[in-house]
Amino acid sequence: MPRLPFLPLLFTAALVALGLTTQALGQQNPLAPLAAAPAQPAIDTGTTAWMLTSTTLVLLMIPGLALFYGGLARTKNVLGTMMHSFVAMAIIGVTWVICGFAMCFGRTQFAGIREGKGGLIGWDTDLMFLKAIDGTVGTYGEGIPDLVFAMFQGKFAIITPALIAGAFAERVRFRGYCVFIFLWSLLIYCPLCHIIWGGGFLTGDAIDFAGGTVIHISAGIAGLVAALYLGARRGYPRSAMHPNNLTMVLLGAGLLWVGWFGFNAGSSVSSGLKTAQALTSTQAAAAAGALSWILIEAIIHRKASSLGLVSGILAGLVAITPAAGDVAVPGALILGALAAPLCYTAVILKGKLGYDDTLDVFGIHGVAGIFGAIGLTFFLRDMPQGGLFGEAWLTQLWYQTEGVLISLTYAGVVTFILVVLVDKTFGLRLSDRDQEAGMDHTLHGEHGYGLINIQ
Amino acid sequence: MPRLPFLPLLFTAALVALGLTTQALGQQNPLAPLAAAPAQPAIDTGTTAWMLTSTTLVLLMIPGLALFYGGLARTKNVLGTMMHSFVAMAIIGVTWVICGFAMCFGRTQFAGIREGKGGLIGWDTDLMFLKAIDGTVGTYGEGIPDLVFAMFQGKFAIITPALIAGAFAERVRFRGYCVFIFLWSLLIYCPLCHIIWGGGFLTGDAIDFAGGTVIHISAGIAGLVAALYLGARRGYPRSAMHPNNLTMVLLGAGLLWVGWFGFNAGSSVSSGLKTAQALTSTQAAAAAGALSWILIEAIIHRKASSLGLVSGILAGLVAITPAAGDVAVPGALILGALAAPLCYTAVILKGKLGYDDTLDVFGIHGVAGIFGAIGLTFFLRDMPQGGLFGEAWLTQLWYQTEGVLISLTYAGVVTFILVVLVDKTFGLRLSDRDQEAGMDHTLHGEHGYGLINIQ
Amino acid sequence: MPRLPFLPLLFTAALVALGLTTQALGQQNPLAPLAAAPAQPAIDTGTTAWMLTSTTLVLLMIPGLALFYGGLARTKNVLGTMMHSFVAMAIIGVTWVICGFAMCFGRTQFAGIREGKGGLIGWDTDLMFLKAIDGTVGTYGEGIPDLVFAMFQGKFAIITPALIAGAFAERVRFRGYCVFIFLWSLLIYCPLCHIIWGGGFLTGDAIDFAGGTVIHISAGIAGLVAALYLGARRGYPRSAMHPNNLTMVLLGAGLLWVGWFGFNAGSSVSSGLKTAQALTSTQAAAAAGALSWILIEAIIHRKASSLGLVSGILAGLVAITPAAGDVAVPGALILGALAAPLCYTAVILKGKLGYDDTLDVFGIHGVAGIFGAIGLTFFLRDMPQGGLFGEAWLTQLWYQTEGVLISLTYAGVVTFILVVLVDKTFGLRLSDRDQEAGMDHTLHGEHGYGLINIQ
Amino acid sequence: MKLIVAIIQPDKLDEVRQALIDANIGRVTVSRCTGHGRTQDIDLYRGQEVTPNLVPKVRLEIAVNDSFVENTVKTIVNAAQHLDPTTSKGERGDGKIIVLPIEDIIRISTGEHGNSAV
Amino acid sequence: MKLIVAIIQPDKLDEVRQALIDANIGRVTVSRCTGHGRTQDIDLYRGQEVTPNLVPKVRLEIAVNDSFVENTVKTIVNAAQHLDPTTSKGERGDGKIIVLPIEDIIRISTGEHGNSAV
Amino acid sequence: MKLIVAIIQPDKLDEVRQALIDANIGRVTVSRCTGHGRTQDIDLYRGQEVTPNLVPKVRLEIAVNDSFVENTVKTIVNAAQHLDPTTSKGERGDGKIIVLPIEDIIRISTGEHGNSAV
Ligand SMILES: Nc1ncnc2c1ncn2[C@@H]1O[C@H](COP(=O)(O)OP(=O)(O)O)[C@@H](O)[C@H]1O
Ligand SMILES: Nc1ncnc2c1ncn2[C@@H]1O[C@H](COP(=O)(O)OP(=O)(O)O)[C@@H](O)[C@H]1O
Ligand SMILES: Nc1ncnc2c1ncn2[C@@H]1O[C@H](COP(=O)(O)OP(=O)(O)O)[C@@H](O)[C@H]1O
Repeated sequence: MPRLPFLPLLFTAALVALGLTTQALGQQNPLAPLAAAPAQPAIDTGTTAWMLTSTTLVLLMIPGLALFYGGLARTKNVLGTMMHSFVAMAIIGVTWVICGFAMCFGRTQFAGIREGKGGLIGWDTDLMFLKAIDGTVGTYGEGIPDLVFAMFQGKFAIITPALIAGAFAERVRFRGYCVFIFLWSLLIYCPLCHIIWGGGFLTGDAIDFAGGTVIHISAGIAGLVAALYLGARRGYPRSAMHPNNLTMVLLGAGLLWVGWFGFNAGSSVSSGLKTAQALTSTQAAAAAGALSWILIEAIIHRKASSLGLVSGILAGLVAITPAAGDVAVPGALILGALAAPLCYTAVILKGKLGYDDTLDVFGIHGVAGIFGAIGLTFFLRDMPQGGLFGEAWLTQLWYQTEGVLISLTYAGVVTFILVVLVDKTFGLRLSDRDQEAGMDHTLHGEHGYGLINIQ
Repeated sequence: MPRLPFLPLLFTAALVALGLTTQALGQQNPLAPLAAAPAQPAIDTGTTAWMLTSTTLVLLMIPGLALFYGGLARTKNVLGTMMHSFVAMAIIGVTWVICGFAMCFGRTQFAGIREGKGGLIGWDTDLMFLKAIDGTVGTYGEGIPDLVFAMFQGKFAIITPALIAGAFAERVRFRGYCVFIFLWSLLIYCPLCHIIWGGGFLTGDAIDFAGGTVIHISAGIAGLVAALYLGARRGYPRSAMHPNNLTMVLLGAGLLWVGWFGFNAGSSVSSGLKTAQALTSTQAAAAAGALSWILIEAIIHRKASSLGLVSGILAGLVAITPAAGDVAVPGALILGALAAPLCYTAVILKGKLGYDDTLDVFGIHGVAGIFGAIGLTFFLRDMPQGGLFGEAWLTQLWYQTEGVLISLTYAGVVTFILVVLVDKTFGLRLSDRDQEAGMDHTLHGEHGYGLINIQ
Repeated sequence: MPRLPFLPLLFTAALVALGLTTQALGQQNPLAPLAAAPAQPAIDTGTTAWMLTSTTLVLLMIPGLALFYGGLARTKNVLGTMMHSFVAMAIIGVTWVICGFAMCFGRTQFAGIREGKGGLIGWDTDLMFLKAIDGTVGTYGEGIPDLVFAMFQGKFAIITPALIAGAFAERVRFRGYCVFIFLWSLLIYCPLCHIIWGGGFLTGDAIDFAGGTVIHISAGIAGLVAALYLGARRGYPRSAMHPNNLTMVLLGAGLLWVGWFGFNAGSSVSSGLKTAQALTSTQAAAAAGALSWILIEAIIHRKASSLGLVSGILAGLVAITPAAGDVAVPGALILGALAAPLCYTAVILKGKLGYDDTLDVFGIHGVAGIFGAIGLTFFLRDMPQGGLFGEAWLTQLWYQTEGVLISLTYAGVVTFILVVLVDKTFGLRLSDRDQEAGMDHTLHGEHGYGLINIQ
Repeated sequence: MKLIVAIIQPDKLDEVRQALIDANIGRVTVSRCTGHGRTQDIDLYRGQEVTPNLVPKVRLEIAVNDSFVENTVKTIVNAAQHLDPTTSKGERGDGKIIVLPIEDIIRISTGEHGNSAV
Repeated sequence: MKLIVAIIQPDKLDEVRQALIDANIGRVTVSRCTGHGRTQDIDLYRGQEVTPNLVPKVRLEIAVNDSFVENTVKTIVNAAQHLDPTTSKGERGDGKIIVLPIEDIIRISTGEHGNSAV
Repeated sequence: MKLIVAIIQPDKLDEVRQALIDANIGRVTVSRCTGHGRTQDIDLYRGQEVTPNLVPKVRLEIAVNDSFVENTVKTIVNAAQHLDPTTSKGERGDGKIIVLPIEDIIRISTGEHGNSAV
């Protein structure tokens, strides 16, 4: 720690230097003047208010996810597992403003894979550090400052890699994990996001209201691939591994549900009818999912577990995500109600196949995501010309399937490469001995619950 | 589990079938076209934004309540108790969109009990699945999509039965409980809600800004009745029963306070002056309640307990609920400050009378609710013509009392019938042996805190 | 408890009496009529919605802080520590509406210390009980009811004293603490708030977007002074004192981050560009702070602790608070990234100096606050005429320093007087024996976790 | 003097303590433990049945004078059995009682020791 | 060799450990327990006073060679008493010390056993 | 009959239990404890290294018939050591095993006692 005392000294220096650079850079910012200029579109304070709120709600999902995953881990791994979500806030939080946003919503590159369609990835040097949109309004959503949109989208970019973590929880090294999500976010999330939302070649075709394809399917498959490559936790499945704190899991699920309102309703990038419809179907699907899961458990085991209930909530929420704004209540109820048994089966199958997708990221996010993305076509509020099984409908069905397949293959393949790469270089799998001792102590030098010891 | 593998197969079938039906139903939806039509009233994005936020905040109260109740239960019942709140989200979440809303806010039925007044319950087949309001705006609140109002109200419908659960916590069977709240919501909540808010025969007379009568009084009395019928928990009061986790209780109370802002301020169904006034009085009353409760404890026991503080918060919040938008700061402070000692006395009395209202649902929600509903008349911002004790005032006082009495008797009587019914048919009271073993294990096959065991 | 049974009787009496008085007072309220009058400025529902939301989000920070501090305390003090935050809600919640707001935002008093500048404290008898603004709009922010502004500001007044508590956690008597924060809020917070925001002699000069100077610096120095005066906890630093529940700390940090969006973005008292910019820089700085803290730990200890991560988040958030709306992304990243090592050093130094600022209130809030308040000048979005090191800039730099110094000296000195006073009169330091037994049991008659005992 | 260590099912704790008090054996030390014997206790995890390796139990320690031993043991056995009406026996998992010899007991408050300190 | 089991008040843990270390008895095993003796410890629950049936205690286990027994016991007794100045005695609830005979001790790290392993 | 009390490192619990089962010693009671010996286990607290006074450990209790004692002890020692390849010894902190004499064992479910009840 000798280097510490010097820090303060370095500061003034650093500050001045950095201050000057930033200012310098600021100068040549072409759009900066706009910030002041009244020329630009008027702001709709209402829509802005809701988008700000949504952004906050989605941020709330990160601690929510941390609790959800953390509570399911074993006592010795609770902090390590929660860290997986929190560190995503730190890493992606930084990369997103630096270049992530530019890669997702910048001018589309490599266009022309399909005539008249966009390309594979976005880019705009001016968008680095969100400089170009620092003062602009209405580019990405009517009446809202572009920064709000950037922040809202940023939360999605943060939560997606955090979701993956559940698949290889309790057996991954922290350093490797950090490198992994950093790369994953740039190499997988950004392209997918651009392709489907940001002007890429599927934008406008595949319906993905709030990220079933971009977020849940990609995270699900990534988790599966990583879990398979890393292999099972030490002692799995021989020794039973108990959730260390189910109350935490329930709270986490509650926060996720709450945040999901921002997630789905916010994706309308408005504060009106679509927003209301998205929120309604989200609520309906979540409730239906929960109900149908506990019913299944009640039938099969004559018991309804709390973990089952919240798994049902999640299944419902994931299934409705791509559909939120586009299906009415009945559709939402059905999608939610059917997603639960589907995920239930997936989880049971996992058990039979014997691989260790620790917290069922694929079993829930992957499966429900795929189901939602394709199932939504059956319940569209505005059925394409010709109705169910009409031509237009079939095209739509194909678009959906295409989106799913592309997301599955692209995310699957690249994830595999990444996992191998990171494991060989930085090391991803945690040694058996460290697994025994627990991540909290070996990786973070902490213990989650001081309270269960005397001091 | 043989039936499981077949599930996937059933799906495509199910989807197609259901898809077709929904579409078919969709056709004959008279109002559907409206969805697109520009004819309808303009949306106020600001008000919509706040109502969406309020809806989300009230949803946050469910996990809040789960933590509050769960933390007060014993370790072996923590999950079972939390499930009472969560399963309400699942059950009522579904029934509400199917028929609950229609029963509360549909065209009033059996009108004419009082000349010129509405009836006992609402109904509108078109409102089932919220079909009729899927695309409409401004019917229930100026400038907001009707779905938002439906969702906001839905949260109230969810939390009310969940409140009751506290009264018979730790000794009720899960299955019976589910059936109970399902019926309770349809047979008690919906009529009351319609009578006082939805156009029923008291609508417009009794002041109930955010649900003192509809929600807290009805839940309070229902809890009392159920608790009396089911009898005390095994070992009560002989063996002391400790809250398993007071930190959870505090967090729960915090979330409840936060959510209550949506609950009360949202009830103005606007985003303006009334909203601000409601939020202000809510804040003032909660603080005053908390303060006065710990002062009492300090005087009597020379100690101020954290449970006391949060009980005071709750007392204050409940008392202000019916009054929120209609009393100014001084009134709010007084109502909150007086509610605490009143509830305090009620809890002590319970102890003396020896019945087992486990978490004091009546002692807090019932008592404070009644006090608020009647007490508010003394502090109305817009005093009726003639001021305090004037004629108009006395009429108002009578209206309030009437509302309280109706809610007490109706909810009380019907609850009793329900409890007996459910107990005889599905079984409501948990056997002594299962109580000993704990709800978590016997009913849900889980343990709340894996962490206190070794694995 | 003989006095209890009488309570109910006292009520009707009390109600009538109080009812009459309030009404009487209400009469002579000059502004009350305004409430109805249409003359007043129109309400912007969007801005109002966001300000209501912000108010709610800042309220969420109180339980967040309670969890954060509570989790870091030892098991026997967890409730006592959480109570420090909760009781602030109760006490300041009441005083604020009675007189706090009047003292901060009332007509400025003792003006003329500086020509053309405001005075030291505000006052307006009409503002007591927020009477004068009960129905007014737009006085403090365009298009929003004044009550909303009052409530938003009230939350700041609540959280500031709660922050201090961390400095002398685990060794302070509850009664003394209550008196202390009551006086502190009136004698220190209100004047500072008025001086810098409410029209006092620094208003308009020093940039303090969301309260770096008013809140974090004053709380930080107050904590330091109190900690030094009260001395270390029994056994510190000899026996290691473990956080009782780090999962609680993480959740708390999560809620703080979420709430901080309301805290900073809400401080723009609008729902537009500034709001978006504030939210963006908040997000960026928090992420940067977290990242840089764990990098430092990784370098020095080859481990990254979860407490380190959240400390980094806090450091970043505090540093950006005074700057939120006024610096762009690069500046935010830099401020956050530099705040972490600075606080890190401060914490290490504390260890070396050996004083017991239990939860590093000064080390984090004080240090990061000072750094932010001064550092922001280097990254201003709208550089004063002449740019960095220009004359205008230097003046600004001086204003900032002045604000910091005034806040440090004023808060420091008065706090010292207060602490001595309260300690001598009511008693502030907890006796060694009570420290051994734990605050929860001795002061509150409770135990945080029933679950770790058998019953 | 003997130290009687009894490992019982958590749900029987109240009954056992009551029984002991009735047999005026007031003093006892209780602690959580998890045990492995023949007990079965199945948990659910996302629809799968899981059999934990260790089952929660409660551990009682009672120091008594020799004359009390037999009575204490009998009391515990009776109270701790999940009596199965058919076979008048308890269930598996009902637990064990272990009796250990004590050399001396000291009451901290007074410092006195031996039988009187029990 | 003897196993000294001491049940003390939680708030005395630090003092007792310090005292033991000073009497260079470094090795000890500590665990939570809840006990029932004559202790009174009243809790508040919504304004009512509640007397828990079981009170939190701490349990120390110390294996020592015979020569150390007396000294260890004395150390604990002195450190664990909530001394009441008037009567130079401790309080009720201060706890108990139970001394058990040990047949053998094995140090896992080395496998050595007997006195040297203590 | 003897009561074997073993204090081991938490991370070895699974291995030890497996080893015991393989040596068909199925019945065991486990509980958490924190211990103080020569173990070192450093924590981080806001960038400072902290050495806790007590380290988490796990406590096993196994009642066995005399004939089993030696075998049981050997099994535990082997399984509980963090073997250091160079010196074929375990680490500090690996723990202790204490053997206590038992006077009698009673199986609650049946009431039978003595060796058959172990
Ligand atoms: N020999 C033993 N040594 C240690 N603990 C034991 C032993 N036998 C039983 N136990 C404890 O008693 C609990 C109940 O055991 P149980 O299954 O009733 O024993 P049995 O199978 O002999 O009836 C077990 O979980 C274990 O904790
Ligand atoms: N005979 C006993 N057997 C087991 N534990 C005991 C016994 N006597 C005392 N204890 C333990 O010691 C703790 C303190 O007991 P205490 O009330 O001081 O005993 P006494 O009343 O004999 O002074 C009790 O809570 C209990 O846990
Ligand atoms: N004499 C003893 N009495 C009680 N517990 C002991 C004793 N010796 C060791 N232990 C327990 O065993 C654990 C591991 O001890 P360890 O450091 O391996 O002992 P040693 O230093 O003799 O190898 C300690 O943390 C403590 O809990």
